[in-house]
Parts: sequence; structure tokens; C-alpha cells
Amino acid sequence: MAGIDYVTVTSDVLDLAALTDMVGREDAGAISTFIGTTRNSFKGREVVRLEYEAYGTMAEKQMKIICATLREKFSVINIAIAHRIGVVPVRETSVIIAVSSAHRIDSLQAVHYGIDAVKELVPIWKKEFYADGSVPEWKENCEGCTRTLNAH
Amino acid sequence: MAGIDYVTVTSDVLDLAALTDMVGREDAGAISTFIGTTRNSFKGREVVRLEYEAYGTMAEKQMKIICATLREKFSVINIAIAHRIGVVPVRETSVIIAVSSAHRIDSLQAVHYGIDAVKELVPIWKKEFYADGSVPEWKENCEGCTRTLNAH
Amino acid sequence: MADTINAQVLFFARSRELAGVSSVKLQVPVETTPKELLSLISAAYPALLPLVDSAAIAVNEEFKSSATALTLSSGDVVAVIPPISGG
Amino acid sequence: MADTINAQVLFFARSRELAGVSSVKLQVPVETTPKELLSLISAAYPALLPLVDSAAIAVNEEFKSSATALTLSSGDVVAVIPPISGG
Repeated sequence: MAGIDYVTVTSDVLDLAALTDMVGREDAGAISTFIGTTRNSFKGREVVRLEYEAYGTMAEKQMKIICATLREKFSVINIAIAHRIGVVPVRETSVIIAVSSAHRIDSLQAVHYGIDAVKELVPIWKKEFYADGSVPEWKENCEGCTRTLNAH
Repeated sequence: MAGIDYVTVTSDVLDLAALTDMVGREDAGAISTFIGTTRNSFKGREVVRLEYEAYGTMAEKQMKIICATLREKFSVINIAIAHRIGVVPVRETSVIIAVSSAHRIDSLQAVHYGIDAVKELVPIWKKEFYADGSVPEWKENCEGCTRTLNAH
Repeated sequence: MADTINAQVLFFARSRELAGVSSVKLQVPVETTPKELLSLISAAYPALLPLVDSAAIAVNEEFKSSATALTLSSGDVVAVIPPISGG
Repeated sequence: MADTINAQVLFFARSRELAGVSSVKLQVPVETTPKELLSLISAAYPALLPLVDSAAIAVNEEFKSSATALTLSSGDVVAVIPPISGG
């Protein structure tokens, strides 16, 4: 039975319960999720909020590629990848990955792989705003890394 | 700042959103969850429901031990482990583990370790009921395994 | 004869079904092992024999290894723990 | 002179802020590479120079490796992709 690959880039608040319910299925014994939230600090500086921007159409394409890769590597049933754009205040959710599988190891590994892949391959950017009023900064998931992006 | 170790064995429906919100915290950038659900089959036989039974007080003690182990091994903030008892119909949730951390790898690894530990150490049992009317069976997480339980 | 105490013994899941009870009081040795306890309990409840090799023993809500030397006291709670299947 | 086309170039995040625009039309060579495109785009928008070494290029919503030989067509969309930070 073909599984769901649900992807979205949205300015709406993300609904964990809805996404988890979406990936559930009668033959699934396991659902794993990852939820990225806005932290109140970064390297000692107080963060008041994050603002996200996306190349929306390409981001969703890249997410579909990630779904296909997850299906190649793991025995999964349904996949949901959702990313929020616009302002995301402290404690709120910016990204959710939810994956279902018959047995737990597959969804656990798939979610881990999936969030790493999102952070590497999906054209979305966050800008950090600080309490001390200093200049807001565009962040990089891979500061100082050797770039592997283009190998894909 | 000391973190939450929330554990519960309950006949109530488990609330993923509430548990996830419980483990969230301003300094958490990541929350990972595992949700175990009732599958509609086991080795080719159609399952209509599961019934769970627990040695409740000991189960919660063992869950607290698991929380302590997670804190030794991973840099986590808050932990919630909830297990449902009584009838759990197909697609419904029997167990939730939710863990928050500053960075994703810790909560991802802690949840994986945590569900494995629950399945190994927490005195809860499930009985499977089949559509073909055959005798319901008490399952074992570790059928044919060398028992390591008592080493703990 | 070695000293004995009157211990509360709990049964769960398959052990409860086989024993036909959830809880009993049994005379057990003060100095014993989980292996010995299982033998003794299954002597009192022969229907439990199929579980003797796979069940664990918990004393006061702590798992005890099969050959651990135990010293039991009045009021101790012994549980017969069949292979678990939670999660 | 080699053939050129009028490509749509998109800017995001820091590249959008530095360029001061989200989208422009630029004459670019039909035969090119991402590295060459970045040089050409930053010649048109010198404020983008700090990003030349860290940005990637996507053509029609696909990442292209730095030295990949590209053949562009009318209507192609080129995006300047700063280092990403989603998730």
C-alpha cells in the first residue's frame, strides 16, 4: 500500500497532533517525531524570536526528495515534513518531521536522518533577533563546514 | 535548572500534545517523541485490539530509573514517559516518550534509548486479541532472547 | 529448619492467569534466591510450571537476578514477573 | 561573443538583503557554471561579494555543484542560495 509523503512550508502554526494522526495507519506500530523549537539563547546571547524565510517551491521539492530517500533507506509507512515561515517566538515550533513504521527502529532512524537532511538540503533561512538590540543575524546550519550541499 | 521527569501508567487516553508541551522549555531547541500504537496484525494474524496490564507502582519506579539513565547518557532537559493500560484499540497509542534538549542529537538518541529501555525493564504486559477468534496471547518483547533483565 | 517468613506474592498477566489469583501469602525461607522462590511458588501452584524458566522475580519492586542471595523480611513483597511486553 | 539569455535571478535571505531586490532579469551566458554565474551576478551587485564563496546556485529549483557545466535556456530561473539554516 503506497504511503503518504506530506510536505509543507507554511506561515501557519504547526499542529503536531494533526501531523502525527496523518502519518498513523492501522499497520503502523510506531510513530516517531522531531520538533524543532525556538530557543531563548544562542551562544550566550538572549534570543527573543526567529524569523524564517523560504524558497517555498524549491523547499517542498527538496522535502519530497528527502521523503524518497527515507523510503530507500528505511522501511517506513507515512512521512510528514512541515516547516513554518515568518516569526516563530521562543518555545514555538519551526519544524516537525513525523514518520510511521511497522516497527520502531525504522521510524526512529528515519526521523533522525530526515531532520539532518532538512537542515542540509532545504532552502530555508532563519534570522535571529536578540534582546540586547544588536544587529539581527542570518544563521547557518553548517558554519565553518566544508560545503557538501552541491554534491546532491 | 533541574528538569522534569514525568512518568505515568494510566488507563486514560494519552495526550501527545500535552506531553510534548510539558517537556518544552525556553532553552530547548529540540523535542523528540516516540509513540507506540496498536498494529492491526502480528505475523500474519489480524489483531483486533491489545489489552495492557501493569505492575503499576514498580513500572513507574523503573521509568524513573530510565529517566535517571537518560540524564547520565544524554544532555536532556525534560523527560516524559507515559504508558496506557487496559484496552488499546487499533491505531490508538499505548506508549509515549517525549524528551527535550538544547540540540537535536541528544533528544533523538535519548528517545531511541528510552523506548528500548522501557521494552526491556518496565513490568507491563500486552495480550493480543485476534479476529479469527483464536486464543488471545500474552506477548513477549524478547521472544527467544537471552534474558538480560535481571542484570539490572 | 531454616527460618521462614510469610511473604506476600503477587502474580501478573500470564502468571496471574495460570495461578488463578493475583496475590497470596506464602511461607518462604528468609535466606533464599529467586530461582528457589520460583521452584517453591510453582510447587504451590503447579500450573505455573511453564513459566518457571522465563519469569523473573522482583522483591519490593526491584528485579533480582536469578542466583542473587536474598534475605527476606516480614512485609516483603515478592512478585512473579512473566516476560514483559510493554512499550 | 558567446550566446546569452535573459535569465530570472532570485535572491533570498541575506542575498536578498545585500542585493536590495528579490528578483532581477540578467543577461547570462548560455554555457556557464555556477561559479561563473556567482561572479557575474556579484559584478552586477557588488554588495553580494561577501556571499560569493558561501552561496550556492540553484537552476530551476535544483542545486548545481560549483563547477557543473550548465546550458541555460530562455525562461530558466537561477537562484542565489545563501547557506541554509532551516530546521
